Amino acid sequence: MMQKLKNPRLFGTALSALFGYTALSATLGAQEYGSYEAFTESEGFALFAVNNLWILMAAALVFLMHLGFATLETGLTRSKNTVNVLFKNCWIISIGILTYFLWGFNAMYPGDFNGVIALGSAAGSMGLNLDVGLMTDAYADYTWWGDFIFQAMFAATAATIVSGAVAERVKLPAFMLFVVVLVGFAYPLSGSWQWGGGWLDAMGFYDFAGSSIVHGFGGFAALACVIVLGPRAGKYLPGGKIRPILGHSMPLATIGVFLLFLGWFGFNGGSVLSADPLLVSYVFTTTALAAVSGGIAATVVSWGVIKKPDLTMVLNGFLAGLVGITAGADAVGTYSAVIIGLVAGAIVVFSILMFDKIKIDDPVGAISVHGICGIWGTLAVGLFSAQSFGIQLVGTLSYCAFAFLFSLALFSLLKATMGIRVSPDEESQGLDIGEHGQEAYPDFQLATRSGV
Amino acid sequence: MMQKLKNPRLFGTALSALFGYTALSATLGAQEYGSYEAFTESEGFALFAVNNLWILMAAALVFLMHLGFATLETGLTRSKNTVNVLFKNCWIISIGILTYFLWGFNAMYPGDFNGVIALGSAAGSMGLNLDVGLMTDAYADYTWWGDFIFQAMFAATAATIVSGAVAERVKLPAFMLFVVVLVGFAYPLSGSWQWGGGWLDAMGFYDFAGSSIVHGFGGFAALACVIVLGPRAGKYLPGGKIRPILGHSMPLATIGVFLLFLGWFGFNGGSVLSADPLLVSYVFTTTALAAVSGGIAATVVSWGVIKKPDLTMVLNGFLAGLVGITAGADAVGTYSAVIIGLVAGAIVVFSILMFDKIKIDDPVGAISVHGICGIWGTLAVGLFSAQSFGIQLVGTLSYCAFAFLFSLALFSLLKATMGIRVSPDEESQGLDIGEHGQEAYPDFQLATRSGV
Amino acid sequence: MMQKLKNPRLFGTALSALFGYTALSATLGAQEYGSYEAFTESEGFALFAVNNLWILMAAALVFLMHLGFATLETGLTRSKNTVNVLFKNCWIISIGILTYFLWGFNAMYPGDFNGVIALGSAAGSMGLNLDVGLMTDAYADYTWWGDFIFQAMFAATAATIVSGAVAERVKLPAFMLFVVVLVGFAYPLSGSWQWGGGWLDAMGFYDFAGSSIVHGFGGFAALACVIVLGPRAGKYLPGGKIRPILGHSMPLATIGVFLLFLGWFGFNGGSVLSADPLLVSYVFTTTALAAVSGGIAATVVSWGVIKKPDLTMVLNGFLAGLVGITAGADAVGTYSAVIIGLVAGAIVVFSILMFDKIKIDDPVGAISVHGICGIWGTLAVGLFSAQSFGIQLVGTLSYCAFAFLFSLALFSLLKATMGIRVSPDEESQGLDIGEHGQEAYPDFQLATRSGV
Amino acid sequence: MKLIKAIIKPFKLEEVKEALSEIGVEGMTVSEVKGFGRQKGHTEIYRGSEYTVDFLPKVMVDVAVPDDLVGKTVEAIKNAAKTGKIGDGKIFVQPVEEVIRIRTDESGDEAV
Amino acid sequence: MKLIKAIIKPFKLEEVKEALSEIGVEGMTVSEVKGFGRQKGHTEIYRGSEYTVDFLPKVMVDVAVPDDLVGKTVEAIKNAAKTGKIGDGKIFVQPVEEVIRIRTDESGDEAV
Amino acid sequence: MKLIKAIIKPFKLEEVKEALSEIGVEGMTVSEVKGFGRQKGHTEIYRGSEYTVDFLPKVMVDVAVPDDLVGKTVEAIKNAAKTGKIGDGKIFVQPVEEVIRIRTDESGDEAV
Ligand SMILES: Nc1ncnc2c1ncn2[C@@H]1O[C@H](COP(=O)(O)OP(=O)(O)O)[C@@H](O)[C@H]1O
Ligand SMILES: Nc1ncnc2c1ncn2[C@@H]1O[C@H](COP(=O)(O)OP(=O)(O)O)[C@@H](O)[C@H]1O
Ligand SMILES: Nc1ncnc2c1ncn2[C@@H]1O[C@H](COP(=O)(O)OP(=O)(O)O)[C@@H](O)[C@H]1O
Repeated sequence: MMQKLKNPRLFGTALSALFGYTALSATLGAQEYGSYEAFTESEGFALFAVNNLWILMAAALVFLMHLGFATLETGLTRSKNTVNVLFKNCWIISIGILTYFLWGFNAMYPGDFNGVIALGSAAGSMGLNLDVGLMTDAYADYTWWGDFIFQAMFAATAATIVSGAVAERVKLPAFMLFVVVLVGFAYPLSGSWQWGGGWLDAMGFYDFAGSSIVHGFGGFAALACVIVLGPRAGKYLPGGKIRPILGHSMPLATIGVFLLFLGWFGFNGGSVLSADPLLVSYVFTTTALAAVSGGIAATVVSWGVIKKPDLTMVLNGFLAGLVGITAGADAVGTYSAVIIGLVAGAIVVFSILMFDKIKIDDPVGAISVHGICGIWGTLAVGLFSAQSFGIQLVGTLSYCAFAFLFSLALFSLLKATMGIRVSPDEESQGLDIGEHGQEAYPDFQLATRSGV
Repeated sequence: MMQKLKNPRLFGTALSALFGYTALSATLGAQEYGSYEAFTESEGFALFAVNNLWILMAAALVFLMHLGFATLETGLTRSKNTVNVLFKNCWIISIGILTYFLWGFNAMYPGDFNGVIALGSAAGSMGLNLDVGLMTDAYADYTWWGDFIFQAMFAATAATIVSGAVAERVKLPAFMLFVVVLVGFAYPLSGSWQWGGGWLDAMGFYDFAGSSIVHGFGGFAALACVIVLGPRAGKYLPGGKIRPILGHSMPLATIGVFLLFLGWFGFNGGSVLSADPLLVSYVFTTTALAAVSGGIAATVVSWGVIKKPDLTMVLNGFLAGLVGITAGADAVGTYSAVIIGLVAGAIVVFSILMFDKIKIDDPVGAISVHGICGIWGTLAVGLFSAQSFGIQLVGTLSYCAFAFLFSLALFSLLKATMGIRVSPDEESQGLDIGEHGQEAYPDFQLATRSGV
Repeated sequence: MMQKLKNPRLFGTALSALFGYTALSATLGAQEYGSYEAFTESEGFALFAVNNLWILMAAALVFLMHLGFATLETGLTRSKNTVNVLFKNCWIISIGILTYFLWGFNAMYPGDFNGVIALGSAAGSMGLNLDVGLMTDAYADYTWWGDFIFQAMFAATAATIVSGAVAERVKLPAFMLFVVVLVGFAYPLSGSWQWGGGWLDAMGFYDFAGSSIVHGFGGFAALACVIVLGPRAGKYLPGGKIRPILGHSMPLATIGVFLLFLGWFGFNGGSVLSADPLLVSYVFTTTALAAVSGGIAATVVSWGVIKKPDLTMVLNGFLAGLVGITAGADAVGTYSAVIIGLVAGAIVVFSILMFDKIKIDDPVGAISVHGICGIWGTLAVGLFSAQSFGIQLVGTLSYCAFAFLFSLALFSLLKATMGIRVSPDEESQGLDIGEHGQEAYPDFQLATRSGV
Repeated sequence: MKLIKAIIKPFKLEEVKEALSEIGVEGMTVSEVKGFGRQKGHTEIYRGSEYTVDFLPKVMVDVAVPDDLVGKTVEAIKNAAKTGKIGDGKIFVQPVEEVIRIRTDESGDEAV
Repeated sequence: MKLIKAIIKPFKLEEVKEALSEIGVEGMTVSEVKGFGRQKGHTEIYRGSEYTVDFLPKVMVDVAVPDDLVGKTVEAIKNAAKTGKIGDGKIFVQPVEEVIRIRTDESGDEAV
Repeated sequence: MKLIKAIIKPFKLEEVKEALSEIGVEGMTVSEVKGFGRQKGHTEIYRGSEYTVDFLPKVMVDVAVPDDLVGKTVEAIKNAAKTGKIGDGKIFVQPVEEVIRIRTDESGDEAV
């Protein structure tokens, strides 16, 4: 098998020390089966079926996160941009899965490569590579296709994060193109540094389910785009005053966050890459603890600082906790998970306020939630486990810097060529009419919020 | 065991040829256990437990599709008919499950019968039939009850499809009665032709998870009903002009489609009828690829033809891809899945435009999505696998024709007797007030859309 | 192992009599493994992995019920209290999981204790107790952590029920404090009487998944709170007239109920505490049958009594059926499940009307759905299985009385000290502005409903 | 210059707009209002309790016209909005002392 | 004939409607408006930034009455709508030159 | 006392409000309306069929001012609301015979 396991050191941290066992997968190793049928009759088949089933269920849960992102972004933006937000999210999941099929999957998990730039197999590999070994435990604890669909659902996440940050002003075709390149090329490329067994993996970096590889990456891509794009019209008034632009539906935003919370059980739990009872149940526990701790911390901090319990901050707090625990969900203790969540929930409130102060306009708080808390989560593994803090720092900065610079370059290029921002007129009228000629809520009377 | 496996030829197509193995289930065959306890201690029990668990999870996912249908239909109709739409969907799932329990399940999977008309066991069978064999792998890869609940969730789908097409004008009691007969009688009857081992199965027809049996059936039942019922008032103006009637909530419509997409992993994945790692992961892959290809094609085509990227078309495109792949999700290659999805996504846009031109008023596009793409998907199996195109044509036409004629007759009868259409006054005021005396959004001001 | 299995008599009722087998788990018993690794290589590991996976999936489904509760409550209250409703639900799930981690889990499943008052292990146990035995089938059919996360998701449910009943007028800090004590202390305490092997368990009480322990408890806690709190301003007019206060979004309410229905497959199905194919598939079947029967009964009764098919009643009917079947989902026949659901669906309509007549103002019908139908469900086990009716009566009354009296005392204390009700001005302006300084739907024009 | 305020049934707006166009009135301002009058509201039920919806949706059309067009305008609206059933609405004619077009500073009859 | 426009607090509408009924005024047209005046709006916070809601919800009641009823009508509205707190609103009395009931072509005092 | 009704573009409301404050007019009532005029609506597409949105969102500002302030007020609104592009709107000046402040029973110029 050329393909390396995604997280070869998954069992190699705190937990295995505590329980004194080595990886399940390690024992499966290289034996091959003559045919799939032979495999189905082998002793380990039932366990393989469980593991594979869990990967598929996890893929379904991660898929649901895309609905979560879509509704969260919709809820936290204005009604006049709703169709546009939903459309972008439809595009992202579509392109995410398709480009990953055509190129990304093979590029990201390339097995032997120089460790920095993976070019992937020829586009056709997915359709043709029907080697029996890929469907058995000689490959992994799940089939090649189970692997593909789970990873494909992950891939689109990075672009979704950017979507929220650039909402309400980005030109549709430019954004669509950006997504294709980001998800189709930059994400698998940098992902392979760690999950594909590249240079960061070789150095000993640890990022269980992607605090840096997915969230830090997405958050800093978002930051670059927002810098190139500028804030929404009317957000920052002359004289330093900030005029908040209110999200139009708190139920939609809340539905989004609950779905993301749910989906994260698949995101983190599935990253165990087997249904190992101990690990998956442990990861569920740390994930839930960090999420609610994030929510509680954001409640307390926003109440203390802003003087009112701000629902949108609590929602961001949940997500902050989830992003925070993503790097070390299997590697830190349960009390550490609570602390990681609490810190993330506090960080996110201050980060959002800070970005607003420096006029980085991020309607949904994506940069703070995914970027800043992604760094926090990655570093926390260095603080709360045996992992080296220094290596964690190098790893997270590598991802954030790469995403930032890549996006800065690409988005600047798009700005110079096709243009990335809708006209002021269109922005004030709303992108639904401007880009789509559609209304999201034609039956409802909308208030013009210029003071009214 | 009298009961035949649902898809006996499941392993008999492209995949098994590639991997050179025969059906898992085939090897389980006839051995019986003295008691359930004996079975739980048998060697195959863990595998049986996985398989059964997956069928149950798949049933839960298909259940969720009903929420998807409900929100999609709500989003694509006017706010004044919202309560009515939601109420109909509550009714459909209720009646779907109950009639399937009382009669449908036994009628649809009748084992030995004349192959055309299944009358089913006596109503009581479900409650009484507690033969141990039905709970073991002597029956299938899952228990009799697992089988029932999975199939019952499917059953209601056909009626849900009709619901969308007749929305905003159908009289509630007539529709409720129609649903009882369609789901309780016509669907199990025709379903048994194939999945019950009837004449189409004998002929060699292949419809993996129901492009024809469920979707074609529902779509053409919908077409018949719309013909009998007529278009919504004000949709088709004298002089051939079409006045679009706008759906009132794009977020609800989008939530609906994402939930349907998610549920389809259960719809198709569960139709493997076991947790077979290769097949289920493969079906997840083809399902996702076809769905996103449908979305992408609809994006491109609607942008090209209508000149704007129309969100509702993209949403329909996803569903078109999903319906398209349903017949052959386990039997076609991954690139074929992409092509099937692309074609379905293009077809659905043109089909919706075409039906509007011939004044078939279908608020949600159900006829195009389920009916037309159901035919396409069924035929595609003939194009992209070793399956005979001719037999696929016969099969799909049989289902569509039966559903169309049955519904035409039944709905005409209801029209002649109790009446199927609300009064023009009620239609203009909305069915929420007319049929239910309720408002869906009492706090919000609604715009009278007669131009304003 | 100190920890007792949650439902030791799970296999001891109707079903085992029919199938003549004893508990799976019983045979697993006491054997211990030297290390987790040894366990992973043991024969039963694959089955353990399935069972554990199902408990985790069930936990995820029960988590989703919290979104269901949140959207249901949002839909059935006014738009001006939406942020407040959503915020409360975020708090409940957060506190529910955290307090259960710190104290509740160990208090509720205490193993050896005096049977009445469980004080639980020291707060730290969760983080430290990493005994290998707790991760193997020497503990249960799932790991200690799987157990924790599943039970933790349950715990918050009781408070969520109260949330709906006191909505639109309760002071936020008081409610937040109430939740902490109810979920953190009263629920695990009384839960241990049965599920912890306490006095009710010893007496032979049977409550499969918590008709009394969770729903009766929550419903009667809600009743006490509503009595102390009083009705919403303007609900009961002088002269005995009732002025209904309309819920503001029927789609949100419907989404909530469908999600709850879905989640209940985990709530009941997970309470099998293993993936036992027979039991879980059977529980799925009875759960679905009771739910739809409840919906059908509520449709018929509301149409008959109120003269219009009332969507909100149908939604409550589904939930009534679900609460009703919860106590006996594994112990009653399928036809009994239908009858239990039908009766519950009828009861709930009359109960809602009755509570309105005696001026108990419960915006979402929580007292009727969870309290009254919780009692019905518990008693129904005495009617439709071999279980003693008398003991069922004692058990359900114990839970309802305890919850009622505890909440009455606590909420009265809060009333006397910090105050439990917002000012009339705030109530009329809405709690969103009053408690949170936020608007849920700033873009939409809201109708002042004082007649308009 | 007069301001004609017509309160009509919402579904008649399209016809009224066309009737006005035909007589050369090309501008108007419309608002959604609720009317209370001889036409009684309806009684609805929510969770078993009755309530009355007293105020019915109406549309108010404001049209400013030169004095000489008042009769024709009223007539046009009346004919277009009439269904003969209760609740058809009212037309009020009010004096306007000055009219200004903001864009051009024009005033008087040229401004409309 | 006069048109009385009363801008009142929304929750007073019910009482104003009843007060008008009592003096025999049985028709009115109501619209939801936003008012700006001495009564100041409130300051809210969204994600840490403050904003002011300047315009407060009010209801505008338009009632056309014959000249002789004007005094009584104004009095009735005033009494019903008063809370004594800032923001109670205003009543404007405007001339109406003609009133027509669309359904019957009646005009003048009979039309209301 | 006059009632000035200004129909303006919604995003100009803030500026109009400030312009009025500057000349000492501290009260106004605002409603959301739809306007039809020379400024044409836009054509949209839904599922392949075209439709026209004829009525464009406008804001109507009602300000009652003493007679001597009318000129200044009209001027202030006009300047603040002007963009020079079609659809800027109109200002109507109407007579008001009486004004009452509900809270205090004050009437006439003191009431506004
Ligand atoms: N006195 C009035 N002042 C203002 N508006 C009125 C008055 N009377 C009626 N209206 C408006 O006219 C509408 C129709 O009046 P109504 O009495 O119901 O029927 P009709 O116009 O057929 O006499 C009412 O809904 C209300 O909006
Ligand atoms: N000059 C004005 N023209 C039009 N409407 C006004 C004027 N002044 C006040 N209003 C309306 O009356 C309402 C109440 O006025 P306000 O000054 O707040 O309190 P009060 O009526 O107690 O003096 C305002 O919200 C506004 O709708
Ligand atoms: N005759 C009229 N009566 C009432 N309102 C009018 C009239 N003409 C125009 N309006 C209002 O003024 C707005 C602007 O008018 P329009 O003709 O589009 O542009 P402009 O004000 O630049 O001439 C319209 O949208 C409408 O609300």
